[in-house]
Amino acid sequence: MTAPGEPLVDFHDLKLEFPIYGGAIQALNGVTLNVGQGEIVGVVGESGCGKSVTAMMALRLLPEGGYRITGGSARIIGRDLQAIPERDMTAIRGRRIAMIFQEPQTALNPTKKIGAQMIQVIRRHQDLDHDAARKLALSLLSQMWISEPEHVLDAYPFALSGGMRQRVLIAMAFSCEPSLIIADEPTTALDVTVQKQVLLLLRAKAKERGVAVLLISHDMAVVSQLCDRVYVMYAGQVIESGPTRDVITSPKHPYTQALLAATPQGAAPGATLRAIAGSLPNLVTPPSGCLFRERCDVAFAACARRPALSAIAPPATHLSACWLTQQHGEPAP
Amino acid sequence: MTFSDDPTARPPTPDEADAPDVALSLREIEVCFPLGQDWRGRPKGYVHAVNGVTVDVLRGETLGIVGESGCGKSTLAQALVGLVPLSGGTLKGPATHADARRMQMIFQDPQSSLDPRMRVWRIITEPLSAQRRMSKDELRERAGQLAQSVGLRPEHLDRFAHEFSGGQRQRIAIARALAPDPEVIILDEPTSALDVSVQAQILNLLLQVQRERGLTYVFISHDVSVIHHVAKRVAVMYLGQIVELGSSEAVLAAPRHPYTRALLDAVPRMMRPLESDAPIDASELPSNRILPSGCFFLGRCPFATKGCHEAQTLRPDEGTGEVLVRCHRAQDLPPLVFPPADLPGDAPAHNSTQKLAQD
Amino acid sequence: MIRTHAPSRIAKTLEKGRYIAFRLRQRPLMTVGMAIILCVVTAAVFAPLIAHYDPYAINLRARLQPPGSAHWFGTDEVGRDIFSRIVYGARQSVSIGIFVVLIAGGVGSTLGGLSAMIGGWTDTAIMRLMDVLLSFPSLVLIMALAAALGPSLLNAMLAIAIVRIPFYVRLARGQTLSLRSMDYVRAARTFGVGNWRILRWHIAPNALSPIIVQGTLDLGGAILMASALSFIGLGAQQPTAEWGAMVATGRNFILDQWWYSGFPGFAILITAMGFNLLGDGLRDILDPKQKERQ
Amino acid sequence: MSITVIIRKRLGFLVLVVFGVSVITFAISHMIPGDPARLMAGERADAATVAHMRHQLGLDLPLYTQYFRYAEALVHGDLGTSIRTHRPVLDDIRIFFPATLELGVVALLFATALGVPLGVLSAVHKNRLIDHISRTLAVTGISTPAFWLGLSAITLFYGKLGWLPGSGRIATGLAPPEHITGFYLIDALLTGNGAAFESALRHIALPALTLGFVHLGIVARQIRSSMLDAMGEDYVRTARAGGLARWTVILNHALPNALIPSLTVLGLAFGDLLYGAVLTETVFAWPGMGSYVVKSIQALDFPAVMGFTVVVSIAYVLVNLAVDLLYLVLDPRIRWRDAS
Amino acid sequence: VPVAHGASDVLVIGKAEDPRTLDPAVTMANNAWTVTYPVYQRLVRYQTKDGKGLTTVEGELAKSWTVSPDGLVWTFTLRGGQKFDDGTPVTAQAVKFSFDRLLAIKQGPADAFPSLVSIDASNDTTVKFTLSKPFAPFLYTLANDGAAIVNPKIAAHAKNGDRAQGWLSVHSAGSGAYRVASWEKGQNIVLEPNPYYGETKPAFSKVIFKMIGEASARRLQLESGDIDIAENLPNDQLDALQKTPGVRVGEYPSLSVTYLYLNNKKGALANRDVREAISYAIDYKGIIDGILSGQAEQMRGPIPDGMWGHDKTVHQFSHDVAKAKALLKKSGVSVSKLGYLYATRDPNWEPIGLAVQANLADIGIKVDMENLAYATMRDRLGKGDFDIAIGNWAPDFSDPYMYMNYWFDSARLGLPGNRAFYVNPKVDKLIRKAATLTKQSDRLALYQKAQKIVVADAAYVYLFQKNARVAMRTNLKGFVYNPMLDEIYNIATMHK
Ligand SMILES: Nc1ncnc2c1ncn2[C@@H]1O[C@H](COP(=O)(O)OP(=O)(O)OP(=O)(O)O)[C@@H](O)[C@H]1O
Ligand SMILES: Nc1ncnc2c1ncn2[C@@H]1O[C@H](COP(=O)(O)OP(=O)(O)OP(=O)(O)O)[C@@H](O)[C@H]1O
Ligand SMILES: [Mg+2]
Ligand SMILES: [Mg+2]
Ligand code: NI
Repeated sequence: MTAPGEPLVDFHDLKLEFPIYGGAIQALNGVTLNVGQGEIVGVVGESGCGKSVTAMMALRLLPEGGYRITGGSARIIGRDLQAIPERDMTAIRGRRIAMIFQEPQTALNPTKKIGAQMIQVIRRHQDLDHDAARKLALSLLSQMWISEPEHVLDAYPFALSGGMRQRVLIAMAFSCEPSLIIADEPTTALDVTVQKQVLLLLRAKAKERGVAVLLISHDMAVVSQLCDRVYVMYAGQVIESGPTRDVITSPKHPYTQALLAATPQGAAPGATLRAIAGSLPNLVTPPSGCLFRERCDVAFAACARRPALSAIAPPATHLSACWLTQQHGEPAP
Repeated sequence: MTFSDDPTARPPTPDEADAPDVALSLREIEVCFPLGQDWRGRPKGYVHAVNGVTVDVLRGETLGIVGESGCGKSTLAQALVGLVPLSGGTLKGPATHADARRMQMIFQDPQSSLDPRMRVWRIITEPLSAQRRMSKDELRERAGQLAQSVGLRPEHLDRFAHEFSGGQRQRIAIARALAPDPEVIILDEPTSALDVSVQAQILNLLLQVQRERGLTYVFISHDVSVIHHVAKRVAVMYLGQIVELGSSEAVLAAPRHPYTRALLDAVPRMMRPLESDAPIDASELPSNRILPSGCFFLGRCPFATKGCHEAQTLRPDEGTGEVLVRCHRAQDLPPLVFPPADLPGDAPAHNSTQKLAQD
Repeated sequence: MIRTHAPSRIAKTLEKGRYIAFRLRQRPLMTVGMAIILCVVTAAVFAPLIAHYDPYAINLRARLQPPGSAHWFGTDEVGRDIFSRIVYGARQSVSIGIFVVLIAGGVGSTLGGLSAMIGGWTDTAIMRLMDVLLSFPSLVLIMALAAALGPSLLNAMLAIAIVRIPFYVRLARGQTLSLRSMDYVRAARTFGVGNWRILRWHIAPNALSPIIVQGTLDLGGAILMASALSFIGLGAQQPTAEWGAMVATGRNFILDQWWYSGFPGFAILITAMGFNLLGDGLRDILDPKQKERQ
Repeated sequence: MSITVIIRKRLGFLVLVVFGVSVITFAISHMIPGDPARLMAGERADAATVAHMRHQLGLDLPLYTQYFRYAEALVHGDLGTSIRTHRPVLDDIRIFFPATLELGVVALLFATALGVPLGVLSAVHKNRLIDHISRTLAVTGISTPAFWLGLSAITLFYGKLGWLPGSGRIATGLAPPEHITGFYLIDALLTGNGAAFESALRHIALPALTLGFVHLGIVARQIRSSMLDAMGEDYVRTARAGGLARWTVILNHALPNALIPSLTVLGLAFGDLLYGAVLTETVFAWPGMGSYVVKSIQALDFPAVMGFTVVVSIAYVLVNLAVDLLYLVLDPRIRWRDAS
Repeated sequence: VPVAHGASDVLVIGKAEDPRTLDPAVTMANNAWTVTYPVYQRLVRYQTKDGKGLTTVEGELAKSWTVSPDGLVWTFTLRGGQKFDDGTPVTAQAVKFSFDRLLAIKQGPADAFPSLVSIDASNDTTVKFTLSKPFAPFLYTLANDGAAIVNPKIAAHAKNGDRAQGWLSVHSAGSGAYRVASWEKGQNIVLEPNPYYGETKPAFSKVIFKMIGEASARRLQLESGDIDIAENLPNDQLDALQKTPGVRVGEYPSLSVTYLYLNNKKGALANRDVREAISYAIDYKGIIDGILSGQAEQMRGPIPDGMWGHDKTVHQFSHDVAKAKALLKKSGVSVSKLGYLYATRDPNWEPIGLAVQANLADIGIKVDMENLAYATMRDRLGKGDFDIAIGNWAPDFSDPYMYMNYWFDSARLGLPGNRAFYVNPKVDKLIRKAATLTKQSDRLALYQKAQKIVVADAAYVYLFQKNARVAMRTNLKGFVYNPMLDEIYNIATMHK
């Protein structure tokens, strides 16, 4: 059991790569991230910056043998992630930490009824007979504001709309009363109207049951609306983190700033947007030093070394990985 | 510019396409797809994707189209360029005649819209070589010019599409669309597949070439802020119909149609806490197999009353008259106003960094 | 971001070679397959240099010799050297395979592509015809055709090719249909590119790889089928050195002269395996679903 | 509702196939050199006898009339009289078809029982040693000339080792079980004839293994590739994230979905089995349709060959119907699509 | 437990394939005769003396017979006491019924009775045959399988006027020692004793013909004792079997010959010199030693050794390449390519073809081998659409007529017998005359004269008459080989 106050997920400067021909995709280049009990924490970043890898790593769902951890540490519910035997891991998945995926179209087995899939997961972790599990599934569905839960239980996934499926997945995630739910872009595939419903639902349930949520999104606005704290990732590194309001209203890392400035939201119609030049670095040969250096318009000599994520100013809630925000323009010890 | 190269075409009547500033005139456009086949080869039913769209696209403007997934935006776009046949209505205007150069399209997915086995210069000049014979040198030269105008370098011309990032690929697609010197470009979610940082580059580029060439855009997106940024006028679509049409300032700041209101209300806004006061409504876009008889939005509308069982027409909003709304109660609804922007347009200045960078 | 300074051509070629070597090391089975095919093709091309006996010279005094230093694989019932016949037989097998695949693949893919592009009644008619062909017992069709046209290797090959056509028609049609809805094909349509040109420029090159995979796999299948035909006497005729025919005559000697049918049978097995392994490997590499993520 | 739709569709297809197949066979039969009348009348018969015979067989009529006569008889379930055996073709087929079907079913059972686990293992251990071994086995199966394998198997298991009988369906002198289904194994079980069952099982072993070995490869290869696809699907990840054990996920989630695309291949493979039986049966003296049709073709026995092709293509269509119905069971998406 | 294995009252014979039909009025195949011959009786049968089968005949159903001086009327008196397998006695009416049926069906077996016009049964034991013109071998033809006497009751099984052909094709209705008990198609035919058989009760309570397609499998089963006799084994297998304990390979000079048809009416082969050149080019000894393990004898003229009419003085071709070349040159015809037509029905045909190919290559003639299904091959033979083809010939009755009149009569061009399409009016006259005379010495003279002419014309290439080789278990006793009865076993008098 997790000691009170101990983070459910605690990654420190985690580095991870996928070996490929002639090298490795350095997917994570220093992820420092933690989620405390009952918190709603967001991770934002552009496509390919390692958000899903981080999420998958938290449940160790990455292809076995297909990746290497090259640095840092990773703990979940107080245990060293790498040391947990696979048996225990399956007991943790779904029970202690549950996950919701991006594509509700494909995240459910198309040839099994919703009920069967839910019941299977429920009975995996709870000592319930089939009927009791079904009852639980029913009540979970009705808590998801689904008006005909019986009907949904007996339906196949393809017979439901995307929003409905995502609600089923959320119900499944809540089914075993986990301490943490990792939601990897749960609404990206949905329309804004449906997205709003799903997000509201997720938040309401989480608050109601004191479940922590790690919400992954590429949409700054979504994260800003929902999360207490936020992590901004770039090229596999957490480059800024802090309370949402601080990060959004006074971003410190040049990347976060540029990202916020690049959104048309808030820009004058028709005006030239402040685009970030270039594109994401190739993760097989990431730039040495600061990962954002090549695209940064304020890069300078010190950027040839990679800055660590460190506090900008006390009380050390707002952190950034940029030499400019660090006290002396020198790498921290 | 003349409107009709086609001698058999009926001379345009003044009230329709003849107005000199109209690039495209859509009248009651309908598109249905046959669904399945019974044993005699007759369709079992129809998907009513577009159900009577009437709008004029003015020369040089950007008409934005928003709406939720499946409401028929892409189908409309494809109908405009002739990729799917119209089941009803007429499409007129200088850009609609046999000469395919007049209207070009840019697709959402820059990956699949470029042939993976063609070199970039071939891709860019494909519309030209399809029109008439041109020597390889001529084509390459044209490709070079076009590439430059979208920010590609000459050495890129001999590569294949998969060697580029998403943003670069979209640049190639834009260059290709520009090749035949079109008047109108239909953009079907051109930046949806791109990251925010790259989206900005592409939006800038699109606006820049529009200015340079006086292009007319029909810009489809589900992202209200993108539409707000690029389009002067916006059409909101629902179930294959336009439910609200007007200047984007007016429509996006103070939506009148209940659907537009719901849509805009749901758009995530920076640092605006998610409101959960409105009752959670689980309904989604109704099936377009069998169209509802009255107002299409009836089933989901929180303001529905008796009159809503009748089919609605697109009528000028009584207040200002410049916005068209497909709702007879538009005036009766409580006002809903969104501030133009939630955050200052520019990110906070980063003065200290500027200084340091110059060291 | 793409690299701005292209590496020199030599370096590029070297890099490519190293990459291919890497991929092959990752797929040992495919490498084995390629090695086998290389051997078979070499045998076929340089048969006169490899075989030290005339494969057709009969020597009734040296009948049914067991494998030994004079005759590596022994001799057959009229004293011909089996090793030489197997080496020459590679010519038959390889050319049968290539012929069948070229004919079936060429005709089938063209038909399938056209069928999908034209659509409507033509499409229905072609596909129904193919359905009928598919449900036709293939071996009977082959045997009947061979009987009708007279037994000969050419007729057997033609018959096999005809039987294989529906597979390519289906494959090419499916490919065309899916490519036809790709955005780049739709884009081409908006430029006013016609059906033919779309077929030639966009669809043919992109549909090629699955067809090539199918073709490679079929090479093995065609060799097997042709040998089966020869086995029942409808394929290659004496004295042609053809593996299936050798197994067929060798079957009467299998109890005492195992080498007679043993070696040609093994040759068929190995060759078919070579093409199958290569085809499997190619499919893995070209299958977009199984492509490694970059 | 949707079952009837599928059945109606397949039956319509059946009519088309039987028509097409009979036309093609008819055409080919008449292209083949060789005079059935002469064959029927005997080698040394004089011209008048042959002419008489030709008239009797209706061979002097125009081709299309001949076809119509054939088709008319076909509709009434009459496949004509065999030139070779002088018996109604249908009677011959009734004797030989169950033997082939029995061989095919046993071979397919063997191929599936071994091929599916092999394919699954292969996919689960992709690019590991197990994968290489099972793929080699699969490719060997696909690449082995069945006739050669059969010959070698007889030589080894019957000739050298004496473990299994080398030919026939049942021991000489042992009366076959009473004809109920025509499947010796089933009939022996139904009549409680233990000796016949054992003998029939021993006799079917070698040919079925030979025939099955080839298809084992096809099955394993197909299962491997669809398993790989299925295991990459999101729902597998969902199941794992739900805490299900690895093999539960593989067998309970991935495999059923992987079986769906494999079904078509299995259906085709079964069709192939029926034709592939031709070679195996020849080698093993298995008294089935395969040896029957080979002999019929060699004897230019057109009615028999036509009867065979028509019956086998009907069987093919029926197998496909079965596959369609199985799809219906396995893949709810189809049920749903048809229902709405 | 399988019954057959080693049981002393069961005989198992391994055959290559099912007979097509068991109707004696239809079948012409030795493969079927194996079954039908012991099942039926005939008026006369071949004699056996000192355990050796002779080509002369003795009465079987007939006690005695007379022939009218003009040779046109044959009168037989039946022995009586013989019964069909349902107990019906064999009467003169049954004989008449059988022959009427045979003539009406008019298939292969009827060919042996070209001039038979009527059969009369004046009483139960007397039957009279009337011929339209004298036919010397008539008596011998009555020992043929086709002359079997069938039970008239089968008429009840007739369907659509087929004279019970359908029924009889899978059943038997004879008065022989055995009757057909069952036939599992493609598997086996089981014979059981005829309970009403009029002579010594046979030793086997069951005779099983087992169909084993693969020669090697047949041999294996013989070796293991699963079967007692294995038919149709290739020479090399028989050589190997000779060394197998428990198996005996009997070798008997037979009247079955293998020869090449040279198409006398086509192309270069129409030239006598070319045909002669070819006859000289063939390496007879090489073929016999190399392909037949020496188990054959080169032919000398068309009539084989062992058949009366064989002429020790007629010219025998030898392997003489020089002479062949000279003849070819003399002919003035240029022959570049000839086809060799064969089927896989006889495993020797292919290696012989290869030898012929090699031999003719020596004199500059290229030979293309064409392997056809036997039925197709016969069709081509019938149409004369070939250059060289190979064939085996075995006599249906023991008379030189079987060779001379079939092979050379221009009225039998093609399949009926003259497969070389040889036309020579002089020969026609000689052999037709010989067929009608009743005195053997007169006939001999005519046949010898004709033989000289046809050998000089090199109409065929006379390869060899081969030994019949029968492989059986050593514990099987009492087998008598008769050169007239190839593939037919005296199962009624054998025992273990
Ligand atoms: N199994 C894997 N093998 C190899 N590379 C991988 C694997 N999974 C992820 N990657 C790589 O790791 C990087 C990070 O991927 P990730 O999926 O975490 O991005 P993301 O931030 O979730 O992006 P998106 O917003 O597109 O979901 C990418 O470059 C990706 O190609
Ligand atoms: N070729 C087609 N055949 C049948 N139905 C189609 C076809 N194309 C589109 N549709 C249907 O038409 C409707 C409108 O589709 P369309 O792609 O135009 O929507 P959209 O507004 O572009 O949605 P999105 O935002 O998801 O791109 C949908 O219900 C879709 O299923
Ligand atoms: Mg992701
Ligand atoms: Mg769309
Ligand atoms: Ni920096």
